[in-house]
Amino acid sequence: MAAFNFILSESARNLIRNRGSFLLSTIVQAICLLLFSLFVLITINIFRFIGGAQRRIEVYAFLYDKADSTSLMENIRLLRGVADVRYVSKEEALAELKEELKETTSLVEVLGKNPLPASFRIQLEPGSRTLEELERIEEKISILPGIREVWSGKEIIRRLAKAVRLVIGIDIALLVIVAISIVFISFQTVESTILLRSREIEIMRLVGASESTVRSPFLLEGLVQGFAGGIIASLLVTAFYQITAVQTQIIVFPYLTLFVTNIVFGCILGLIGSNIALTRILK
Amino acid sequence: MAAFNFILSESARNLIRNRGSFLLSTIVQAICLLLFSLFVLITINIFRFIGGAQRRIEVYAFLYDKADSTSLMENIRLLRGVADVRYVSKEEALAELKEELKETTSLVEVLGKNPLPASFRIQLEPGSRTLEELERIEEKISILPGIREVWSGKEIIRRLAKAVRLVIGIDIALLVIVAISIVFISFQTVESTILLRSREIEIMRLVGASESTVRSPFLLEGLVQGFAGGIIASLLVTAFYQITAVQTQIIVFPYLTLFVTNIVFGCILGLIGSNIALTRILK
Amino acid sequence: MIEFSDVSKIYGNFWAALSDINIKIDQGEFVFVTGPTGAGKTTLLRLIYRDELPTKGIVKVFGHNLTTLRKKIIPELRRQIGIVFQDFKLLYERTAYENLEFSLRVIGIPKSVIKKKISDTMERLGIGHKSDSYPFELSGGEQQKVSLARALIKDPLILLADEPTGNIDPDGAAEILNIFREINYTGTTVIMATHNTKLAKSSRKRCIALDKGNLISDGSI
Amino acid sequence: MIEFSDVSKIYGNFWAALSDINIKIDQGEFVFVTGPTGAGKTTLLRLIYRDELPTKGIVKVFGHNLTTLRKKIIPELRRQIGIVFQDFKLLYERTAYENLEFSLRVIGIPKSVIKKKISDTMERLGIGHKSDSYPFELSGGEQQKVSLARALIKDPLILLADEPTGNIDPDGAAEILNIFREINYTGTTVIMATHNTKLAKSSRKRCIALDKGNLISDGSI
Ligand SMILES: Nc1ncnc2c1ncn2[C@@H]1O[C@H](COP(=O)(O)OP(=O)(O)OP(=O)(O)O)[C@@H](O)[C@H]1O
Ligand SMILES: Nc1ncnc2c1ncn2[C@@H]1O[C@H](COP(=O)(O)OP(=O)(O)OP(=O)(O)O)[C@@H](O)[C@H]1O
Ligand SMILES: [Mg+2]
Ligand SMILES: [Mg+2]
Repeated sequence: MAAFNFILSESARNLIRNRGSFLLSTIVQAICLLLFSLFVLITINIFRFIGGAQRRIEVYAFLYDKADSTSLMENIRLLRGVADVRYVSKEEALAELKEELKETTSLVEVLGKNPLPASFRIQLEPGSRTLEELERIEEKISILPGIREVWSGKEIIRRLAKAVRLVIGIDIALLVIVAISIVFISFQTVESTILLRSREIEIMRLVGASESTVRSPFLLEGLVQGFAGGIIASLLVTAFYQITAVQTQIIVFPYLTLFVTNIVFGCILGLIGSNIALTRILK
Repeated sequence: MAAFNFILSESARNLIRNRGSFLLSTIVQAICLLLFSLFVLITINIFRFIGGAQRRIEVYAFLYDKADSTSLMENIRLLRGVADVRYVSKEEALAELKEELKETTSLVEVLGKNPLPASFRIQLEPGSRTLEELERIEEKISILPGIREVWSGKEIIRRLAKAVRLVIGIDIALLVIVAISIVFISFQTVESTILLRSREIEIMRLVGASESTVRSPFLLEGLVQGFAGGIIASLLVTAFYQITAVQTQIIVFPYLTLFVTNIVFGCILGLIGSNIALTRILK
Repeated sequence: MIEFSDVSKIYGNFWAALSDINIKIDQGEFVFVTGPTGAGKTTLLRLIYRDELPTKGIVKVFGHNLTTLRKKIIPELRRQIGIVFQDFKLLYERTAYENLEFSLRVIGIPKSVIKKKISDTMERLGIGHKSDSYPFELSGGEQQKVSLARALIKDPLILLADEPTGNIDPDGAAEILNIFREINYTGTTVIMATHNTKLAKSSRKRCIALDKGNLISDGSI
Repeated sequence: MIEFSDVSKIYGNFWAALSDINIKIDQGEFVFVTGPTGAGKTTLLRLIYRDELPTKGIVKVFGHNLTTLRKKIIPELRRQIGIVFQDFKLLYERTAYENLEFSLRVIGIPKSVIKKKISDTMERLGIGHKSDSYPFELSGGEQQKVSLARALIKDPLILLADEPTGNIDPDGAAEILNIFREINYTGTTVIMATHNTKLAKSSRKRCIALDKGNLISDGSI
């Protein structure tokens, strides 16, 4: 197409003429994308934390001092949903406590006798880390002879499930808001360019320009803007990565994925926005 | 001025014609102001916390079991910078520890004898809550006979001073950034309105409109935009207030001040931005 | 080549800018369209380059019925038609040269081949020394000549000129009429709308006279 | 009232649009400015309403030297001058009525008193039925008449008309000239630029002829 060069130079002309509002819109788009990236980041890390917490769920079964730990352990191990059972003796329990209370060593040392009970630490199979399963298993164990008390993290499970629902909800809402914002911003910028150039468009058409020649510069403008917004967001994410993840190494940071996603996302939404502007104004 | 009505209707016309970019710019301005408000909020609360922490600074002086607490107390009370001295006996110290370790009551109960020393809790006068003063007083006390050890929150003071400097630095930086952004955005919007209306302006001048009639609608546009941005930011702050402060009641929230500040700030910066645009484009 | 059959154009449901026009213009003809202000001259031309559609009747150009012409074909139609607009329609932010360049590049003609063509056309109309001037730096007549140059430069099959001498002095107008005659000799159909009845008369060409949207005479006068 | 003393206007450092012009126009005169395209007619008018400043020499209007006139006074000067622009300078986004209204309200005349004035002026020019039309809905001549109405409506002390009949047919042009004569009788100074030398001649008024920026004759012809 011989007009390709022409379209490119026209687009450049547009951008230079509108550089102020182009800059403004690009920055806003970048901020939107950055916001989204940060939230994706938070989500990923929350899920990782939740996964870790679920994996660490244990049921504690405390024994009477005289209970027959070996046969009890066998019984528990046979229960459906139980992955592993570990016996913690009275002495081990005390050692654990000492460990936990590090700062008050002197207190622990003056203890005359050991008041702590022996216990089983019961780990569950992945499929059984739900509220209903936990209640079933807890009940089964508590009626066994020699078991003084059963304690499980039911409350934790309940809260985790709630957290997951909340995070997913916020994520979807934010995705929609960010997407709409970016489309709106592209639409807005391209629309005002079209209005500013409406005379030029009229004349182009009158001298015989094809529809694609008329439209391409505007589509390109939306694309470039989305792309620029994506690049800026990606650079900010990179800066953030350098500051946080590299130094602290606590959080998961799928940094390259975010980089690419921002740009692709920006381009697509930019195109959609300018397309809407074109179909709305240029009948 | 007979043209006043005219200026008003022209401004309204401008706003309606540019409603898209007006909306966009207003939202961006609102976000800037909101950001600023939140930071002011954080600052206020950090300062309150720092103030509280400073007020609570105490020097602990631990006594040998046989020390003469009454005369020691007299001596310490006479030191320059000391506001108040409180004697905490061995029994009181144990009671305090019991209180702090709430969850492990059983452990404390089984203690045979009391291993904790008696101590003085020394409060300082406001002017002496600095690093140098603290060191001086600490030294003076530690050479008194019967004092086993002196402990003061030197490190805390050092950190607090650092935090204060940091917060003030960030605050000023943010204030400058937000102010520049808002001025830039107003400038941008008004500039593009002027460009869009340059033909109208030319004609206005040719038919004899005074400079103030030509300029006022644009100044008004900047003002309205700053005002709108301020209002939106204030509403968001209010929403935030309802969610956080009212429910939790932990943080200080000078909510009315922020509300007014946002609006005034928005108006002034909006006017400055449109004024720059006017003097730059309309020679 | 151009055929109006019972064409009426009614703006806004009641204002008849043209009523029941029947005309036929053959390839290579030279036709004046005359009439006072508001007679419908510009409207007639706009129907030919499909800027407006007739409210009633059929307009045929190059054998195409413009009412049913597919939208994608419109640009191709317009590439064959050179138009001098009554209000010039120059791009304000481009120089005279760039205005001509724009109109050629927009239809896909590469930059390399158009330079000479532009300077030739501008010389011919006597505005070669103004090629780097922006429209606001040109006098009314000079702007009109740039608009004229833009229509001529693409060697159109049909030239539509709407009041092309309204801002040009009598001598200049005669020169332009000569240029029109020249390109008419090479086979281009020329249709010129003007209120300057005297000019039209003196040229002894076919003359379509309109008044208030009605065809009141058609033929040489 | 209007006085040019050794006035030259040079655009872009080398293009002399006007060279050493000396003229004096008294209150109540009726003056034509004639000359071919690019002669400097529009430039001459623009110097009078201080749209441009002379490169050399002095232009005096109402006794003010325009070069040293304080910027704040310019609007007051222009309020006394009605201008018909060669390119009309209508606001595209307002109807004919609103265009007139705008030009009055901008100079502080309240809405209530202008309604009758506008419709009277439009009737007088024969465009009363077009008052709700936007410029793009008007024919070239109708637009020119709106521009004319805008200049007349403020009862100016000086009327500057730049090619005010370029888009209007001979009969219409004669009518407009009559209107100019009428307002000239009431004391308004009328200066009309045109390339229509015949029209100027037939009216037996003072005629300032320009060519390539030079004054080649001044007086009735
Ligand atoms: N888009 C439109 N909407 C409504 N009316 C219109 C429109 N375009 C033209 N008209 C009206 O149609 C009539 C004919 O207009 P046209 O422009 O064809 O006249 P013309 O013969 O070219 O006149 P002129 O010599 O003044 O240019 C005029 O009265 C005009 O007001
Ligand atoms: N702003 C400008 N910058 C540079 N040159 C200019 C400018 N304005 C006018 N000119 C040039 O000055 C000369 C006189 O222009 P002017 O508009 O006065 O002519 P005119 O007599 O009104 O012609 P016409 O009858 O075509 O309107 C022209 O050659 C024009 O190109
Ligand atoms: Mg016309
Ligand atoms: Mg002129």
